[in-house]
Amino acid sequence: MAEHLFVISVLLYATGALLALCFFKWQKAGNFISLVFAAIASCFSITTAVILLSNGATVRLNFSLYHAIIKYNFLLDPVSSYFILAISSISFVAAIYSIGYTRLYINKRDTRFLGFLYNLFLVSMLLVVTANNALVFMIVWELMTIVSFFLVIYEHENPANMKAGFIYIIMAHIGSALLAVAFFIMFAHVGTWDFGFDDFRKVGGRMPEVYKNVVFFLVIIGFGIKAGIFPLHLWLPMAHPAAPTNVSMVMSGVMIKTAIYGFIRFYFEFLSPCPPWWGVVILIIGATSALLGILYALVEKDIKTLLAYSSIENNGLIIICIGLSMIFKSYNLIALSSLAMIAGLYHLVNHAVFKSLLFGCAGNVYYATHTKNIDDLGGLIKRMQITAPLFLVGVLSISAIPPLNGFVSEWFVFQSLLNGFTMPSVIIKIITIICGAVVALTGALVATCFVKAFGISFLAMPRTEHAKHAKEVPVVMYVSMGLLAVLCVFMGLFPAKIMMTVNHVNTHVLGIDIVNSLTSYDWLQMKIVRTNFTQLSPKSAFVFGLILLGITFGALTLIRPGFARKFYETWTCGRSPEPRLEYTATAFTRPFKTVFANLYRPQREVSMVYTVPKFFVKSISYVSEVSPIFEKYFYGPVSQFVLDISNKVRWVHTGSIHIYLTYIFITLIILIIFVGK
Amino acid sequence: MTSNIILPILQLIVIVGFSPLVKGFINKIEARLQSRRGASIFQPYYNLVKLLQKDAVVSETSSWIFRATPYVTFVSILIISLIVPVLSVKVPLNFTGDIILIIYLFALARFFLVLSSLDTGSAFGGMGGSREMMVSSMAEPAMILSLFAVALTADSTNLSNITNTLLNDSILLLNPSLLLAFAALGVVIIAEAGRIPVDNPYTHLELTMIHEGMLLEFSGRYLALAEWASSMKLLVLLTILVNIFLPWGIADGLAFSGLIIAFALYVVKIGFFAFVIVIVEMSFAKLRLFRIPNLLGTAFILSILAIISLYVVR
Amino acid sequence: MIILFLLIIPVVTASICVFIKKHHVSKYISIAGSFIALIYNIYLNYNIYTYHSILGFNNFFYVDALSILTTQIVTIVAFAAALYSAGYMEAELHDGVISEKKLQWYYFLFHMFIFTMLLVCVINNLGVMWVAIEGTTLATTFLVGFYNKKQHQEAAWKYIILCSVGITLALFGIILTYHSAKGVLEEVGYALNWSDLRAVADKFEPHLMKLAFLFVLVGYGTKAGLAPMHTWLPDAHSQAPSPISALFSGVLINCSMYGIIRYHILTSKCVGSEYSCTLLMIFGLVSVIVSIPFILIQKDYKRLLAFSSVEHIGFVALGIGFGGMYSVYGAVLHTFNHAVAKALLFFCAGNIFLKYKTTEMENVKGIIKTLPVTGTILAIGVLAITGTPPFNIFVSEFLVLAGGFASGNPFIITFSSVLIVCITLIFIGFIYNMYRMIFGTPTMDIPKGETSKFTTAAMLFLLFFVMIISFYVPPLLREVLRDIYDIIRNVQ
Amino acid sequence: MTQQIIVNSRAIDILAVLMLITTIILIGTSRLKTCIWVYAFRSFALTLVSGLIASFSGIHHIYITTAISLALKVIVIPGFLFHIVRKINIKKGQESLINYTFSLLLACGIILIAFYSTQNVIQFENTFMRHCLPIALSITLLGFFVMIIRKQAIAQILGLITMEDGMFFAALSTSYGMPLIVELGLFFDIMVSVIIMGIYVYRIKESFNTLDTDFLKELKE
Repeated sequence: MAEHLFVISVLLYATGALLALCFFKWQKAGNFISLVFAAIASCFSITTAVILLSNGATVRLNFSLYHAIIKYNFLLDPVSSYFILAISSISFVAAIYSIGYTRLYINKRDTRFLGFLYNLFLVSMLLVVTANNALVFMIVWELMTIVSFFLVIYEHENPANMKAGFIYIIMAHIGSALLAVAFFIMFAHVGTWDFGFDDFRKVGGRMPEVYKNVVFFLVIIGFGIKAGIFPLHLWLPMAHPAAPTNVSMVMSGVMIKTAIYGFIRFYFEFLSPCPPWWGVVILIIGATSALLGILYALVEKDIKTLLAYSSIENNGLIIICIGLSMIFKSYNLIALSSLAMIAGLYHLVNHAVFKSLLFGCAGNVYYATHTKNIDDLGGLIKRMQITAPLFLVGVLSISAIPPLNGFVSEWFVFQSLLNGFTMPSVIIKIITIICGAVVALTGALVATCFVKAFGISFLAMPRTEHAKHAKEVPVVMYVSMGLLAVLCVFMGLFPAKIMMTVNHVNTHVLGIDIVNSLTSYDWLQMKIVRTNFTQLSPKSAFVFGLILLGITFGALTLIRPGFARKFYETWTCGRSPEPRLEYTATAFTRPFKTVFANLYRPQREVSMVYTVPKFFVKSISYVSEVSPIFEKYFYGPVSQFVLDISNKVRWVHTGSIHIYLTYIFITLIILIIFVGK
Repeated sequence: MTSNIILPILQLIVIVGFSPLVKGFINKIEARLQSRRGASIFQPYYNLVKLLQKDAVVSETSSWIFRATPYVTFVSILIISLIVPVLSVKVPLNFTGDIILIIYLFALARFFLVLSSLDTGSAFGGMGGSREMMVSSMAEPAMILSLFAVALTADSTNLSNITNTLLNDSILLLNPSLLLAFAALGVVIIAEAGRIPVDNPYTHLELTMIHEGMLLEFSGRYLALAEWASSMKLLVLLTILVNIFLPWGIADGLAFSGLIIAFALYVVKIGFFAFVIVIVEMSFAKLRLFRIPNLLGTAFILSILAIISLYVVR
Repeated sequence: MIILFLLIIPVVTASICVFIKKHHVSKYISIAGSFIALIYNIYLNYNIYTYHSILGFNNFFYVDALSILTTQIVTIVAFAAALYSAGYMEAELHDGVISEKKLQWYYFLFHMFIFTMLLVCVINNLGVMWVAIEGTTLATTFLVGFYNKKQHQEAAWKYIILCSVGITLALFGIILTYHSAKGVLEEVGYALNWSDLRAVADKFEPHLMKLAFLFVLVGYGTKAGLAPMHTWLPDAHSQAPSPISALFSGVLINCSMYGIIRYHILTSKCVGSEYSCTLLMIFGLVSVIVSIPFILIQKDYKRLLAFSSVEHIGFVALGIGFGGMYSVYGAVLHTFNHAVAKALLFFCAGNIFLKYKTTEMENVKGIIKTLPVTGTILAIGVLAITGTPPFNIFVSEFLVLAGGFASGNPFIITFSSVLIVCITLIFIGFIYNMYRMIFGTPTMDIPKGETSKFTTAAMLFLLFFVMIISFYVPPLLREVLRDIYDIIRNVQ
Repeated sequence: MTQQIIVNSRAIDILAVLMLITTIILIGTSRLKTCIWVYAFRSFALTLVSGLIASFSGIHHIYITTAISLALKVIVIPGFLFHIVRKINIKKGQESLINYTFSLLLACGIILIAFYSTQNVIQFENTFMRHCLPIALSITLLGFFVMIIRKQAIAQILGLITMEDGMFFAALSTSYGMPLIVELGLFFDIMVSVIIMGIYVYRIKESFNTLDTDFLKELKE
């Protein structure tokens, strides 16, 4: 049943892709049809995932079709199904959203390829999380990369986009090369010749320690590049903004999560049991990415880049949870390991939802104003009256404000970090607690970052003409985003429902079912996990909040029945308010630039032009740049080095036939002297 | 059954009712120590009553966010006040959440305040907002860590359990980690409540103000709610401090006598801490804005030490 | 006899073409001829599929899986090239770059070239194989210098000198083999027949065979473009007309590689596979490494493609050298994949050249706008040639490397690791150089539109093979590959 | 019988040394025409060798090859080269990349290498191949060497055919020549390649108006 649905959905994606190509003349129609196909297909895959997760079943798809030496085979176990669920729900929304968003391109650019690649992109992600064979995995993994690369450079006239695309595909390719090596090493210990994951599951754990460690690091880098961990994040904040928004929505929302999938597969299935220090490494990497990611997001003015950096941060959080889970597992504290895993997976799906929501709304803003610079916006809440609240929901939930979904996963993260002190080693205890501090700081910075993002771009007065003439976007665009907003609220209020699904994954990966001990009704109780007892019921908190609001409001109206508001302009020390007086994004985060000056290395120059005699300032120009330390101190030198070397080598081809003959001659002589004997 | 009715009301009365009084008390003492007569201790109440009876003037650039903010702030503090144990270890909304929820409810209030400050489009508001965010984001790790130190000691992140545990074997209170946590939390509370040396609640000078800058555009009912919320915040924070670190005398049931004693002791403790705050405000000048991180950093270090020492002691 | 027919087809085509003046006639004839050859070769392929090896014409011809694969490659690429040259030369004629008189010779040499290559593969006598390989050089010299400008003459001169020298060296190896075979075989006339040599190779004088293999490796290696004997290759490839460059990269170097493999088999049977495998690996790795800097920093896109050929032939040598089952399987599959993909790329390059009239990369921008089809195919082809999944070359490279890692021999594992680094660097160079040409906005205003339907057809024809092998290796090919593995392992 | 073999082998040895010397002269001389003469002479020596071998080995097809090589190597090719030289009247002597003494030293080194590398191949041999194989190899390598050091296009052709002479000699001395079909193929190839090269010499002359192949440096990185 499920497998048929899955195959059907894959086929539907494929047909959608092809149909997109078929329509030469009527771009609009072709675009529409392909996207509708994508939506239907994702409905099918959603059903697949739901069916499989409802009973935690595992389905194998073995095609008798030969690829060079091996057969195509796929595996739909709870882990895959969970990721399928996340991916295809986002795909569904994104497909609908694109119907509106792609109107930006219709009859301006070739939307046939957009539709084609888009479908391909969505299906490739599905295949990545289901492939059960190293060769097939490599193929679909790279397919995903390439298709997304083409989507990134969709607007290839802009050199910046091309640069982003290059950096993206080059880094991604290096990553997959490392993954290939990892597969080869494991494969060398397997012996059989179908590069099946099942063999890796059997053999991986029993590999010699050295090889295990090598594979461990290869996998960190290989998937880490995709996950955008620091300092391998370079491509992410370039590529995500470069892509069309409906694409970057999916990239940020789910594509980078496939790396997490890879981590789970490798560290919990292939290579387990792992030594504790692996988990610690992962934990530290996650913490670093989380903190640095949000710090860079904080000072960003381009809204899409900001969101991209915040994706790095959220991935960091998820990776923290994975690392914790690994540590717990290696100390055989399975229940806690499962708790951390729940935190990670929960945050994964949360981030998928609200990040897509945010990107979508950013897309709406771009659609309406054709600018992505926050400092050019402002006052949109009056002009885009539906997009604004949706964006607000996204912002609230990404800053983990109760009662929205971000808070629940944040709560889980804290709880699992707090349980770190059950671990034997003191060092690891302290590391976990410091990670807790990092997460706390991150949370606060996220709030700041998104207060800025929402406040500056949506509130107060429009700063430019773009913003002034903004109109609300087509219906599909905010309806689809509305779905996501509803999801945010739902997943915030009824966490237990999500827990049930996550639980299947846990029971599959870790072989323990802790959900009943975690939750009764939808109060999450953590009594049994440890003596550490606490409860959380966002729903009831919300309900009481409403009640109290009602009481307050009632009391106030009792006190003054005829309450009225007078509207008057803002007091700005006597002069009439102008947009120029408003606080800008730059100004808003100025204190942080000073506090974290060591990281940002801000380069500021203020130049004033005076009137003569120089009593009055005629004009002030103020430039403030954050210097990208990773490009400056790591990537730049490396690439330069390689280029220098190759430049030095190129003199070999002097063009003189005598030299060429000499090469052959010397080769021959050397051979017959040293080898021929 | 009755408990479910009585206790919430009781707590609301205490927090909502007495928070202006605390503010008035602090002002009064401060005036006395500055050898002024100072306003009456009930002055805050008069202000609130007056403001509540007025209409409001709203900036025309602002949006519904601006108008929603006071309610959101007020209500979120109200919820918190129902989650923290005040007079009894039994807490009405115990099942809804724990310290993490509390921290993030504070975040909710702050979030909307800052949004509203940006909403008016005046530079003052933005300035206040950005500074507020900076201070809070510095304060939050320290706060969470110090609370975690407590939570780890009491094996729970749930305030009523924490209080309960610490009440039953007070020997736990005598370990160094709790003292460190206490110190850290004290600093954090001063920062969160916007008192000197972090913020100056008395002025509207753009150089010094943080919290007041955000309230600048509020008027009438909105201003009343905002002010009230801030004073409630102070009281709630003090209550948390009190009931964690000096839980003695807090009623462990709903027995009337117990509650009376608990209330008496509660007043004494709060009064004491209010006095401490006054002393601090008297003896320090307001810090420069970019010195504040150092102060909070110290608090952060203290809280880390608290947890590490916890491990060492165990 | 059936083999002889395969050889007759191109000869006949050539001799018809040389007499026909009108291009719009001769092009169809050459297409038809190469098409018949292709079909006929498939038929032969089925025979091999059943009989595994065919001896013919009192042991003058010998065809087994190895040779049939190579001929298959030759005929496929030759057909595509014939199609392509129809369109390409049409355009050149139209631009007045060349005269119809020259075209007669073009088609004559074109088919003679194909004939010599087929001869190389089907011949049994190693000496005559040598003659045939030298013949390919002679047949193509004029094609390299076809446009007869300065740089073309220079390329042609370098080509003929370097290749003849190399080939002559190879002859020495053959003489030594003959000498040692004469001692073993009683029937002297057959003493260079592969079919007989293979049986008795283990009785040869090992020192002699070692020396012989060295000379053959250097000699045929020159023709195959193994570094450091590869120096003629970028010049010739970049100066020859694109269809010819396609044939060079696609099949000519494969034919020389074929010769090397034959000797590899003999030698490894005589002195053990260690010796020749090591040499092949070293030369292969050197070729791959040498090609990197020229691919990273390159001004001329045809030279870029040429250097990538050096890399790939090196890769094949490495695969053969690794020697494990899947390495060899992958390496031989790689010859096929590389042939079709590289020919495809050279066709794209030809279209670009016709459109932009330059081979400087700086002046070429926005191909996707001016040549939509070529641009798209080029984008795919670049990914394919760099061994990016899911395309065909990835499959073979994956197999070769997997074999290398699985071999357990630390030496080979080191080689494979280095190889992966090289491949990644080459990918970077390719993507960077090529995609700047494909995308972006054209610098000068160039009319939009493809060259001609012939060229497009040719490219699609090859693209078809690229895509097929990417996802599915047909059983016929798979069986052939297994046979080849057995041959190389000396399983009788 | 053995007597005759010894005589033959002596004769062949002498011819071999003669050929080697001519090759060294080829390196030593600067005048092109002399070089061609030298080449013709060596080819003649080679023809003698094959004739001798044909006579005492009694393999008939060697006679054919002898005849062909006489015609081709001694008459046709030198004639053709002279023709070219006359056509594009080259007066001045060709200069080489390195001076003569040094190149002669190198030549000696190369000969040493040839002997050194073949010694353990020929140690089991008892025929006259013992002496001839190294000489053949050194002739080949010297021809190669000529191609490297001479800038003159025609000189490079000479070097190439010198290498081929070496090959023929090797074939003859080791194993009484290759099978006929191969030999024919070889001759065909040599002829065609020399012709083609000749044509290109013309073309290069007229477009570069020099034969100095060192000027062919358009194509480089």
